[in-house]
Amino acid sequence: MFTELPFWPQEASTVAGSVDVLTIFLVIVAFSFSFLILLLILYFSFRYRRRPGLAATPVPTRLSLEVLWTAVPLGLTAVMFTWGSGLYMHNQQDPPGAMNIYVVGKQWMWTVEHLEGRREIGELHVPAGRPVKLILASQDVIHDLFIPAFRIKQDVVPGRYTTLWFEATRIGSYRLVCAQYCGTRHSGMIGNVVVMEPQDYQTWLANGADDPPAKSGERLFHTFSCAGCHELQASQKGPPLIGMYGKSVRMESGETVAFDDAYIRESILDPNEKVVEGYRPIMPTFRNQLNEDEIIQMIAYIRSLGTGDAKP
Amino acid sequence: MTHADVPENYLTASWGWRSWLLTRDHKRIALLYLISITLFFIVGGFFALLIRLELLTPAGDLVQAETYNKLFTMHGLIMIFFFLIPSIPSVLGNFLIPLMIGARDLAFPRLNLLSWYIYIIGGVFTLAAVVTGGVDTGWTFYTPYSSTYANSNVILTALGVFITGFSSILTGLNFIVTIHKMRAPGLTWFRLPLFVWAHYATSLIMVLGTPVLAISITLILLERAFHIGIFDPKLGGDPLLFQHLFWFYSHPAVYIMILPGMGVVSEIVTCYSRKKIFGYTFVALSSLAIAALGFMVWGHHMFVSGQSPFAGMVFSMLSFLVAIPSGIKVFNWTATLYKGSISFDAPMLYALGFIGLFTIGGLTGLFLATLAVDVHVHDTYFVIAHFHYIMVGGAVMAYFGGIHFWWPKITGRLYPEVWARIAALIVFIGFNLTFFPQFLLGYLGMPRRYHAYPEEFQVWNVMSTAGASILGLGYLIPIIYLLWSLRYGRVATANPWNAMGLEWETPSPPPETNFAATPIVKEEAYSYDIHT
Amino acid sequence: MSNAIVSTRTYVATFLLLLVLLAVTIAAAYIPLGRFNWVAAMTISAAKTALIASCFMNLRSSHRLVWIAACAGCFWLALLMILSLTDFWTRGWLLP
Amino acid sequence: MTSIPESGPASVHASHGVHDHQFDDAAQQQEAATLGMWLFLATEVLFFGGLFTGYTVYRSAYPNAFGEASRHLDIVLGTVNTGVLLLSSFSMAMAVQSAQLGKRWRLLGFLTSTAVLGAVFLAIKFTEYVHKFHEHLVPGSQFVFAGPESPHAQLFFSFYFAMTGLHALHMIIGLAMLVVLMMMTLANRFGPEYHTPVETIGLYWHFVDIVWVFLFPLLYLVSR
Repeated sequence: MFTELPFWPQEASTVAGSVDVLTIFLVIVAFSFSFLILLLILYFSFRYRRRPGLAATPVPTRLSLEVLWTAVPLGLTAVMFTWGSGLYMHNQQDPPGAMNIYVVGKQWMWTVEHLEGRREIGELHVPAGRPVKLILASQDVIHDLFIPAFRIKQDVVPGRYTTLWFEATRIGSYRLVCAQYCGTRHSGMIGNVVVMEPQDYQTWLANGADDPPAKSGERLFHTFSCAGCHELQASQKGPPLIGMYGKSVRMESGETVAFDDAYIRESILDPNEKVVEGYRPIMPTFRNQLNEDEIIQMIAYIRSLGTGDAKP
Repeated sequence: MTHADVPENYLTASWGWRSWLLTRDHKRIALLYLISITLFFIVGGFFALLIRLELLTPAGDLVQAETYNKLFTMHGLIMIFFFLIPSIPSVLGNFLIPLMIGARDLAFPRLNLLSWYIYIIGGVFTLAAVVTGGVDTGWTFYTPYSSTYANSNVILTALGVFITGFSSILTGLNFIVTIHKMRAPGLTWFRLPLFVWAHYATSLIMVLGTPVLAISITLILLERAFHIGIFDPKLGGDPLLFQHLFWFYSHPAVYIMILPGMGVVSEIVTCYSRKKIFGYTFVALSSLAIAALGFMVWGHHMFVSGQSPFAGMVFSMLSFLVAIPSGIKVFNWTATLYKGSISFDAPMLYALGFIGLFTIGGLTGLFLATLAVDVHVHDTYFVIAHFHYIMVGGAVMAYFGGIHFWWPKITGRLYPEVWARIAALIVFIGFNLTFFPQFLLGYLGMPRRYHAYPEEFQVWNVMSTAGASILGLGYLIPIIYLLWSLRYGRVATANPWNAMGLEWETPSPPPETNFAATPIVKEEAYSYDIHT
Repeated sequence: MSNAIVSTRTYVATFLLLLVLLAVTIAAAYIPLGRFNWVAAMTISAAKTALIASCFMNLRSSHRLVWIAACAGCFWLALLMILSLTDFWTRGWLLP
Repeated sequence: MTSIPESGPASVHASHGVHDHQFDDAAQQQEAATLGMWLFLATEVLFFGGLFTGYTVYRSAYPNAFGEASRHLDIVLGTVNTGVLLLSSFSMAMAVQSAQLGKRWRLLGFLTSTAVLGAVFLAIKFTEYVHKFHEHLVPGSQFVFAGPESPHAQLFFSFYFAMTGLHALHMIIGLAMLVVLMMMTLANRFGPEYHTPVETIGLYWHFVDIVWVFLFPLLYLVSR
C-alpha cells in the first residue's frame, strides 16, 4: 500500500528540477526551525515543569538574542528572495525561437490551435526537447493553465494575452488542469499534455484533419471584408499587412509599438486605440463579432503573410 | 439562591431581554458576540465537514458540482467574516480591554452596541443568501466571474459582507480611542498588557483596511447592476483592479485574525510559566510592525495572475519582511518558558499548540512568498494547508485558549480541567491529521476548489477527512462542558490562576462598572517575579 | 481643553485664500502642461486640503494624536495607490 | 477617584453638559469624540480612495478617452459648485465658533446657511445629472458617445457617477445631521462647555468638502 504513496510530483520539464531544489531548501529551513522550536518547547516544558522547590527565576531581556533572531531570519529570507526571484525571472523568460501554440480557455474546456494546422480540445501534443511558448486567451472568465509535472502555471486573463513557456524533457502524458476557480465545472477543466518524440510529433501533426488556422483566418479576412481597406498592397484607407508581423511601427500618437499578437488583437477590438501613423481612425470595431478562436485564426493568417525583421 | 443574596455583578445587575438587547455594558455586548459567533462557527464547521466528506472519493458523488462550489464559498465567507475576524476582538477584546486598562467601559458604548447589531444584520443577509440558494463565487468574489458570469446570490451575500465590515470598523475605532484616552493613571504604554497592544495593532488594520473592502464590494454591486465595465474586460475594465482592491484589505485581514491570538498567547504563556514575557518591547512593537507591513504585501496573492513581474518582485521582498516580526514573537514566547515554573493547564496546552502550529504556518508562508515556488504551489492545496495552519492552528487555538483562560472571569465558573486537556489534545491531533497531508497534496499539484480530483490524490484526502472528523469532535467537547460549567462548574474566585493583570483585581464576574475605584498602576506588566 | 477659538478674521482670510486657489487650479488646467497638468492640480488640491484641515477643522490647535490620525488616512491611501500602480505602470518592463 | 455626580450609566445631557459615566471629565469625552471622528474620516479617506485608485489606473490606461469624455462635463457648474461648497465650509466653521462662544441664535443662523448651501450644491449636481441624462451619457444600455472610444468613455462616466454619487450621498447624510443639530440648538442643548456634536459634525462636513476639492480637478479639469 505504501509503495505508490505519492510524495513528489514527476519532473518533466527543464525548470522542474531547479524549482524542486529551491523547494527542498525551503523545506529544510522550515523543518529545522519548526524542529528547533518544538525541541525548545519540549525541553523547557520538561526541565522547568512546575514542581515543589522550583521557583521561576526572572530572566532579563537580552538585546543580543533579539538581534540574533532578527538578523538570522533576515539573512535567510534575503537568500530566499534573491534565489526565488532570480529563478522566477529565468523561468518566465521564454527562449527565442520557441514554437508558438495558441491555447484558448473557455468555460470548462481548453482548445489548442497549432499553427501548422491541428486543432485539439483538452489535449496538447508537444515535441520533447524543444521550447514551446503557449499564448493564452480566455473567452469568458479568468482561468489558469497549470501543468504540475512542468512546475508552471499562468492565469489566463480575459481581455489580454498571457504567455507561458516550457521545454518538455521526458516522453509521456502529464496532467493539465485549470487552477483558477472559473465556475460550475471548474474541476472538469482537465486535459493532458502528450510529450512525443519530435518525429512522432511531426507525423501526428501532418495527418491532422482540419485546415490550419491561417486558412480559416484568410476566409474570415474576406467574409468580414477586411480586404476592402487592408488589401494586400498599400492602400490609403488601411495600413498594409504584408510582412508587418513582428515589426515595430510608429503610431499617430508618436510612440512606436511592436506589431505583435496583442497589437493585432487590440486593433481588431478597439481599432482607434493605437492608429498607425498617416492613417485616420475610421476602422469599425469587430468586438462581439469575432470570438477568441477567430481572432487567433486572423493572427495566424497575418503571420502567414510573412514576418518583418524581428521574430515575435 | 434567593434574589436577596445573589452577588451583585454585571450578569445580575438587571434582568429581562431588554437589559440584554439594549445594553451598553461592554461585558454584555461581549457575551452577545460570543453567542452569535459560536452559531456561525458551528454553521461554518458543518460546511467544512460536508466538503471533507465530498473529498473522500475522487469522483464528485456526494453533492453536485454546483452545490460543492457553494459549500466551499460559504464555508470561507462564514468562517472568515463571521467567525475569525470578530472572534477574539469582539468577544475577549470587548470584555477585557476596559478591564485591563482600568476603565469603566469603552469610549463609545452606544457605537459598541451598534456594531453588534450591524454584525447581526450582515449575518442575516448572508444566512438569507445561504438559505435561498447560496453563492458560488468563492469567498474572494473574483471578477469577471462574480460580476458578470455568476448567477447565484452574489448581491445578497456581498451586501451581507459589506454591512458586517462596518461592525469591524466600529469595533476597531472604539478600541483605538479607548486605549489612547482611557488608561488608568500610571498605566503607560509600555506597562500595557500585550493583549492590549495586539488589539491596538488589530484595530489599526480594521479601521484602515475594511473601507477598501467596502468599496470593492460596492463596485461589484454596481458592475452586476449596470454592467458599466469597471471590471469587465469587454468594456475596457481590468479584472486585476478588483484583485488589488480586494487583497489590499484581505491580506491585512489575516493579520486581524492572528494578531489578537498572539495577544492571548502572550498572556497565557506568562501566566502559566510564572514569568515576565521575554523581550516585552520587541513583542509589543512587532505587533505594530505586522500591522504596518501587513498593508504592503498583498501582491503575493497575484504572482501568477498577470501582474507585472516587477510588482511581483516588490511584493515578494515586502512579504519576506512581514515574516520577521512573527518570527520575533515566536522566539520570545519560547524564551519566556526558560527558567519558568510551567504548568500544563488547558489554556497553556492551547498556547503551546499555537506556537508550534503557527510556526509551521508562518514558515510555509515563505514558500508562497518565494516567486519561483509560488508559481507551482499557487491555488493548490498547499495554500489551503498554509492558511489553515495559521487560521485554525493559530487563531482558533488561541481563541479556545483565551476562552478557557478568562472563562472564570467572564462567567464566574471554572471549566472541568481534565476534560479541557483531553479536548485540547484531540484538537491538536485532529488538526495535524487534517491539514498536514494537504501540504503534500498541494505540491503534488492538486488544485484548490476541486469538486472531483484525479485518483492518485485519494490517499491523502482520506487521511485529511479522517482528521477533520476528529477535529470536529475536538471542537464539540469544549462547547458541551463549557455550557455544563455555567450551571455545575465550581464557583471561581477573583483570580483562580493568580495571574497578573488589572482584570484579575476585580471580582469574577466583575461588577457593572468594573472597578469600585479606578486602580493606580505602579509596576510593569506580568510582574510575576514580585508576586510569586 | 476644548479647542481654541479662532477669530472670524482668520476664517474669512482662509475662505478667500481657498477661492483664490480655486481660480488658480482652473487657470492651471487651461495651460497645456502635458503630464504636469495632473501634478499641478493635485498639489493645489493638497494645499486647499491643508488649509481647510488646519484652519476650519482646527487641526492646528488639536492634540498631536489627532494630527497622526489625519495623516494616517492619507498615508495608507498613498500605500494603496503607489503599490497598485507598481503593477499597472510596469507591465511591460522586465518581461515582454 | 474624583467624585463626579454619578447618575447611573446613562449620560445626563443637562444644558451645562455633564459627561458620560465612562469618562473622567468633559474634556476627556470631547477629546475622545474628536479623535473618534478623525479616525472615522480616515476610513472615509480609504473608502473614497478605492475609487480614486480605480480612476487613476483607468485614466493612465485610456488618457485620450478620459480627456475626451471629461470635456463633456460642464465646467461652469463645477466651479460654482466648488465655490458653494467652500462657502458652506466657511459657514460651518463660523457655526462651530458661535457654539464655542455660546451664541445660540448665531449658531442656528450659520447651521441653516450651511444646510442651505449644501442643498444648493445638491440642486446644481442634480441639474448636471439631468443634463447628462439628456445627452445619453449615463452608463448602461442607452449610453451614446460620439467619438472613437465609446466603451472607455463609458468607463469615465461610470467613475464620474460613482464618485460624485457617493459624494452626494455623503452630503445628504451631512444635511440630515445638520438638521438634527439645528433641532438640538433650538432645544438649547449646546453651551460653551458642551458643543461636541457641533464640532464633530463640523469635521465631517469639512471632510466632505475636501473630497469635492479633489473630485473637481480630477473629473472636470482632466485635460482641458
